[in-house]
Amino acid sequence: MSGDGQISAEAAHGLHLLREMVRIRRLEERCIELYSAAEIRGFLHVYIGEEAVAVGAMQALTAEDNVVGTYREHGHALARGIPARRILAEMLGRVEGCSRGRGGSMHLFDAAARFYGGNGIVAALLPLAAGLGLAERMQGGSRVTACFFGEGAVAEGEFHETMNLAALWRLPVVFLCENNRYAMGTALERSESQTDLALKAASYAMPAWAVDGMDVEAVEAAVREQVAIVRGGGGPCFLEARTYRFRAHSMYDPDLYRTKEEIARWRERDPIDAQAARLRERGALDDAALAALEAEVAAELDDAVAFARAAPLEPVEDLERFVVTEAAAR
Amino acid sequence: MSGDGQISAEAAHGLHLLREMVRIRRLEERCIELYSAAEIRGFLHVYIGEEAVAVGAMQALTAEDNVVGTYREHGHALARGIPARRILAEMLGRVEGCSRGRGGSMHLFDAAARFYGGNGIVAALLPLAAGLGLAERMQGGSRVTACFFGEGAVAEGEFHETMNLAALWRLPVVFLCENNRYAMGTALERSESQTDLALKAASYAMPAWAVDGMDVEAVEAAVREQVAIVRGGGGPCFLEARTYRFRAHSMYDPDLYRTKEEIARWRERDPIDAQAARLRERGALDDAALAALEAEVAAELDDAVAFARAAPLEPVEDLERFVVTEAAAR
Amino acid sequence: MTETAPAATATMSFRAALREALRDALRADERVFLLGEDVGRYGGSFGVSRGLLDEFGPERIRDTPLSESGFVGAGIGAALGGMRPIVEVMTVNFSMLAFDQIVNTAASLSHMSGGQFHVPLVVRMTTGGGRQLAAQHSHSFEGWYAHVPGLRVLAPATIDDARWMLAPALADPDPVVIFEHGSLYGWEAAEPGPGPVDLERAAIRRAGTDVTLIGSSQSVHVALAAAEALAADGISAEVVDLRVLRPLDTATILGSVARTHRAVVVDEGWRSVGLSAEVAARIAEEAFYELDAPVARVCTAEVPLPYAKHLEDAALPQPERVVAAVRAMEAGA
Amino acid sequence: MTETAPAATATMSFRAALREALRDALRADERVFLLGEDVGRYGGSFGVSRGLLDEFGPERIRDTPLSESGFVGAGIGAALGGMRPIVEVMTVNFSMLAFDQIVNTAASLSHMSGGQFHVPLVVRMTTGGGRQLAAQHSHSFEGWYAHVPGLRVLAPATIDDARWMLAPALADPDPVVIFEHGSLYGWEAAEPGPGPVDLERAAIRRAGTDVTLIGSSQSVHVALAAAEALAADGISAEVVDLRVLRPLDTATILGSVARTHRAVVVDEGWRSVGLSAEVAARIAEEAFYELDAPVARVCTAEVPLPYAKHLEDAALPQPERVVAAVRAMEAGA
Ligand SMILES: Cc1ncc(C[n+]2csc(CCOP(=O)(O)OP(=O)(O)O)c2C)c(N)n1
Ligand SMILES: Cc1ncc(C[n+]2csc(CCOP(=O)(O)OP(=O)(O)O)c2C)c(N)n1
Ligand SMILES: [Mg+2]
Ligand SMILES: [Mg+2]
Repeated sequence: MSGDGQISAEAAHGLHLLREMVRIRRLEERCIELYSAAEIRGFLHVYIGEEAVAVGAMQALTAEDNVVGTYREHGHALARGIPARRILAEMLGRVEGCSRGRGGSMHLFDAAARFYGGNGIVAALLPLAAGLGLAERMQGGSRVTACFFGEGAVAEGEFHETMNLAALWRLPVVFLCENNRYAMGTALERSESQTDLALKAASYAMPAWAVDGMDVEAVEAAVREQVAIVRGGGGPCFLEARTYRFRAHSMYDPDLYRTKEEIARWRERDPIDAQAARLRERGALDDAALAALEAEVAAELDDAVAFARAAPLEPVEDLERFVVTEAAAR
Repeated sequence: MSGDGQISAEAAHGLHLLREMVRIRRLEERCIELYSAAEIRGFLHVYIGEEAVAVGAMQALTAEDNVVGTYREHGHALARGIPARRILAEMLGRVEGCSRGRGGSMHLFDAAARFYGGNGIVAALLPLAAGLGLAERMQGGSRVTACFFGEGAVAEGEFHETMNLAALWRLPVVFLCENNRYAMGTALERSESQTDLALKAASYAMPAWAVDGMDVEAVEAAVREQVAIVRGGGGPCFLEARTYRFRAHSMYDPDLYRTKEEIARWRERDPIDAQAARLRERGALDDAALAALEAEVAAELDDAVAFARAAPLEPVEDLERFVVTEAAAR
Repeated sequence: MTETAPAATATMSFRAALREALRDALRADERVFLLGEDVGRYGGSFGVSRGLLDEFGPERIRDTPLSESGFVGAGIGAALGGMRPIVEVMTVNFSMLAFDQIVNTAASLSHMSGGQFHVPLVVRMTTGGGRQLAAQHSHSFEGWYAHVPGLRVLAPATIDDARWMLAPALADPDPVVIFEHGSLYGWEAAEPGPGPVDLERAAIRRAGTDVTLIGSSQSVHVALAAAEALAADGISAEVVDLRVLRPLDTATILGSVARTHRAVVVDEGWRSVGLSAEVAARIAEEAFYELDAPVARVCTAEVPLPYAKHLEDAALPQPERVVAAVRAMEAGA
Repeated sequence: MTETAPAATATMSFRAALREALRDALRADERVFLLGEDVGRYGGSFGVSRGLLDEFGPERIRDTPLSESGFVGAGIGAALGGMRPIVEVMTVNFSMLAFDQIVNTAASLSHMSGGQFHVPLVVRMTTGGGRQLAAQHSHSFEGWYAHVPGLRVLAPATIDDARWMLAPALADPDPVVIFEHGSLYGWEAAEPGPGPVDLERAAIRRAGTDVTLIGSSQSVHVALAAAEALAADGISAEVVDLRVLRPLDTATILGSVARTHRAVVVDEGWRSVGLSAEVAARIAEEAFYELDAPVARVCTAEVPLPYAKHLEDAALPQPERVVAAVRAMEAGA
C-alpha cells in the first residue's frame, strides 16, 4: 500500500492481474469438485498452473479484438469477461450456459465477447484464426485476433499451413503457443525433433520469441509488444509462453508420464504465488488484502455455482435448434 | 574420346547420364504426340527440363532402395529401370502396362523396381516414404527410401508432419524436393512466406541444402552425399534441387502465368545440352556419338510405342480384380 | 459432354454459367471473394475463374498455397469475420484434406455455440469421373457431405442451376457445398433463363408415367439418355434431378414415385453406403405401398476408378445399364 | 455400460479383451507394432494399451506426435515395407485428418497398381457418443469407411469379438479399420471363448420370430435391450449384429428378415446417407416381397451431438425408440 492509502495505477494493475488469476484458479477448483460430484461430465481440462498466460495476454487486447482458444479454455473465457455464471451453467449443461449447454467445458463460446471457442480438434482453430485475420484485413479494420493453442499443435500440419498463410498474407494474428511441455502424456522432446518452437515460426519469416509463461507481467509485456507489431501492420507474430500444467491432462488422465518431483519443481513457480510475492515486495499486497480478494472471488463463485445449479435445461423439443441458423438470426 | 579409343569410366558414366536424360526427354516427346493423337488421355504431366534431377539421383541408389514419386514421374520410372514398353503400355491403358492400365500416367508402379508410384495427391506420398523408412529401420535393413516431390508440397501440412516424424525417428529417407518454381500456375514466392526451403528442413534439425538441378553431375554428387549420411545412420536429409519445367503443367494448362522470356532463359540451361557440352569439352562426345545415341533411343522408343499399341486390354470382366488382394498374391 | 462451338441460337457453357454467377456475386457484394489453388493467375484448374483476376484483382481472386485444410479453415474464419468467402477446392478427392474443417468446424459451429456463430461459407468443388483421371481424381464423395447436419449440399446439373445456384448459396447463413461435375464444364446448351432458382426442391427434368429415374449432376444426363432410349421402346420414364443433396427433397421424389410406382436411382458414387442408398431407403420407407417393384440402383462399380477407358466406362453408370435395370424391373413385375 | 467389479464367474472387460488381443498379436509376430498418440507412456487415451509399453518397449509401442495424417501414412508405408502396423487414431472424429491417406492411398493402392502393392494395415479407432463429449468427440462415421472399396471395416460388439477380431484383421493383406465404441470399453462380461471368430459373417445375437433388429457396435446392445422390453410384451425380436460393416453380410440379414418379415435398423450414425440407409436399402431391394412393412430406422438425430445429458440422450438411439418403432410397425400392419 502506498503511503497515503491510495494505490498507484501500477499497483492496481498488478492486483488486477493477481485477482484474475485467482478467479480462474478458484473457478477450476470448483469445476473439479463439481466433476467429482458428477455435476459436470464429459472431458474437463483444467488450466491450473497456466493462468498467467491467458491473464497476461488478455490485458493486451481490446474488447473489439477476437479471441480463439482450445478445449482448455476456461481461463481464457473468464479472463475475456464471460461471467463465471455462464461458464459454470454451460458446464452443467444449462440453457443459460454460454453455449446453451450444447458445448460443455470444451466448447465455451460468446459472440458478444468475440470469443470463438472452445475448439476441440487440436490445431483446427489455427486456420480459423487466420481467417478472422483475413476478414479483418480485407475489411480494413484494426482488430487483432489472438489465437491460443498448445505446443502439441505444432506437430499438426494445420499449424504449418496456417503459419505460412498468415505470414504470406500478413494477417493481423498473434499466435500464442502455450508450451506446457506435454500434449496429454507426450513430452515435447518426444514429439518434436527440434524443440525450439520459435525456430519453426522463424522458418515462415515471422517475428517469434519466447516468454516466461509463469510471470504474468512478462506475458503481458510480450503480448503488448506483439499486438503493437501486428496492429501496426507488421504481420503476424508468434509467442511461445513457457508454462506448465499442475494437474493431469483431463479428469481421465492417470498422469503416469511425469514425476512428482517435476510437478513439485514447477509448483514452486506457481504464477499466483509469484505475482502475490511481487506485489507484497512492492508493498501493494498484504495478508488482509489477499484474504479480502479471496473472499470476493469465493462469493462470486458461490453465486455462480448457485446460478448454474438453478438454471433451467433446454427443453428436449429444442434439440434440433441451431443446426442451421434460425430465421430470427438471419 | 581418349587417345587409345577406350573411354574412361568417368566418361562412360557421363555418357550414361546423358543417355538417361535423352531417353526421358524423347519418351515424353512421344507421350505428347500420343496425347495429341488421343491415344493417351487423362492428365499428362511431363518432366521436360527437369531430367537431371531424377537421373542424377537414381545413380546414388541401389536396386534394393525404395523410390517414391509424384504424378510427374515418367522420368523417375524410366531412370529407375522400368522399361519404356511398360510405361507406354500403361499410358495407353493396356494390361501390359506397369500398373495393368489401371493407373495411367499419374500412377506408374513397379514392385520389382521398388517403385512406389506415381502418387496423385500432392504431399500424400511423404508420410508413405517415412513409413517405408520406418519399416526398414525396425527391420534393421540398410535400404534408403528416396522420396521425390515438388516444391508446392512444402505448403501442405503433410510435408511438415513427415519432416518431423522422419527427423524424430531418424528414418532412412532422402527427401528430394524438385523446386521447379511453380505449383501449377503459382510461383513459389506467391505461396511461401519464406522461399528458402532448406530453412524449413533445418527447423526440424535435418541436414538440408540446395543443388543446381540443371546439372546432372551436381545432383548425383549431392544425392550420393545425402544417401551416405542416411545409410550411415545419420537420419533423414533434405535436398532442394533447383530446376524448371520447360512445358506447361499438364496438357490442359494454358501456361498464362509466366513469360516466354523466363522460359527461354531457363531453356538456355537445358540439362541435356549442358551435359552434352560438358562431355564434348572432356572429349567424351562428338556429333557422331550423339547421333548414335539419339538413334538408339529412337529405336528403343519406336519399339516401345509399337509394343504398347499392340498390347491387349484388360478384359472388362476383370474390372473388379485387385480391389482387394487376390488369393494367389496372399 | 464435349465443348462444342456455339450454335446459331444463343448458348452458354456450364463453365461460363458458373463464371457468370461468380462475376455477379463479386460485383454485387464486396464481402464476396474467391480463394483457392490457382483460381487467379492460372485461371482456375478447370478454367471456371478465368478472367476474374483481371476484373477483381488478387485480393478478391485469391490464389492460395497448396494447403487445403488451411485455406478452407481460413474461409471459415473469414465467414465468421463478416466476409462471404467462396472457397474452391480443386476436386472432392483433395477435399478429404479439409474434411475435418468442414465437418468438425464449419458444420458444427452453429449448434455447438448454441446458435451464436454462423458460417456463411460457400465451398465449390469438382467431382466425378469419366475423364480417365484414375483413382485419385475421379471419385464422387458427395454422399459424405450429404450426411452432415449443418451443411447444405448442392449439385447443379443444368446451365440454369450452374448460373443461378450461387446467389442463394451465398445468401444462406450456413455453410453450403456445391459440386460441379468435371464432365459438365464443357457442355454447351441454351442460355439460362432469368433466374432465380430455389434451393429447396428437386426438379422433374422429364415427365413420364412408367418409371422414375432419379439422379443428380452428371447422372441426370445419364438418366435423360436412358429415358430417351426407353421412350423408343414405349416406356415412359420420368427423370428427377435431386439438385439439393442435403436436405433431400423427399416430397418431389415420392410424388413422382406415387405416379410411376417404380424407381431407379442413378448415382456416380459407389453403391454401398452412398447417396443412392438414402434415396432408395427413403422411397422404400415412405412409398412402400406405392411400389410395384423394389427400387433399383445403378451406381459406379465398387472399385477405385481405373484409368483405361474401357474399364472406366464399364465402372461408371451408363444409360444402357439404366435401361437394363428398368427392363429387369418390368420383366420381374 | 459402466465398469463393474468382476463377479464370481470369470469376466473380462471389453478394454481388457482388446488389450489381450494386442498382446497376443505383438507376441506372435515381430512385424506387428502399435503406433499412435499416447499409446505408450500415457497408456492409451482410453487405456486400451496400458502396460504394453513395459512388455514390448517404445519401438513397438510407439508414441507419435499429433500428426494424424503423418502417422497413418507412416503406417501405410510401414505396411508396404513389410511390417504389420496397428495404428490407433484416438477417435473417428480426428480420423478425418487422416481420411485422405486412408481413402486415397491405403484403399486405392492395390487396384491402382494393378495388384502389385498391398497394404496390410490395421487402423483402430474409438467411435460413438453417450459420454457427453459433445460435437467434436462423439460422432459415428463408420458408414463413411464402409463406403470405400479396398477397405474391410469391423465393429466388435461383444467381448469375444473384441478379443478375437484383431488376429484375422492382421492376417488380411489389405487395410482393415476397426471401430471400438467408447461406451463399451468399461463393459465387463463373461470371459471370451477360445476363438477364432470369422470376419465374414454377421451374427444373430438373439433369436426371434416377429421382427429383426439390426445394429452394430453399441447399437447391438440398444437392440438387445429393446428386444428384452418387447419380449415382456410378447413380441419376439431377433437381433442381428453386423460385425463386419464392409463387406456387409447381406445373406445373414436377409435370412433373418425372411423369417420375421419385419426389420428395424438401429444405428448411432446420422440417418441421412448413413450406414442405416444401406442396410435398409438392401433389405428393401432384395427382400421386398418378404416384407410385411417398410423397414424402419432408428438413428441419431441429425444434430452435432450436444453436451447436455438430456439432449444427448434424446439424440441417440435408445431402446425405447426402437420399441416404439416396432410398435408403430405392428400398428401399421
Ligand atoms: C486432432 C486431435 N488429435 C488428438 C486429440 C486428443 N487430444 C486432446 S488434447 C491433446 C493434447 C494436446 O496437447 P497441447 O496441444 O500441448 O495442449 P494442452 O492440452 O497441453 O493444453 C490431445 C492429443 C484431439 N483433440 N484432436
Ligand atoms: C492435395 C492436392 N491438391 C491439389 C492438387 C492439384 N495439383 C496437381 S499438381 C499441382 C501442383 C503441384 O506443384 P509441385 O508440388 O510444385 O509439383 P510440380 O507439378 O511442379 O512438379 C496441383 C496443385 C493435387 N493433385 N493434390
Ligand atoms: Mg501442451
Ligand atoms: Mg513445382
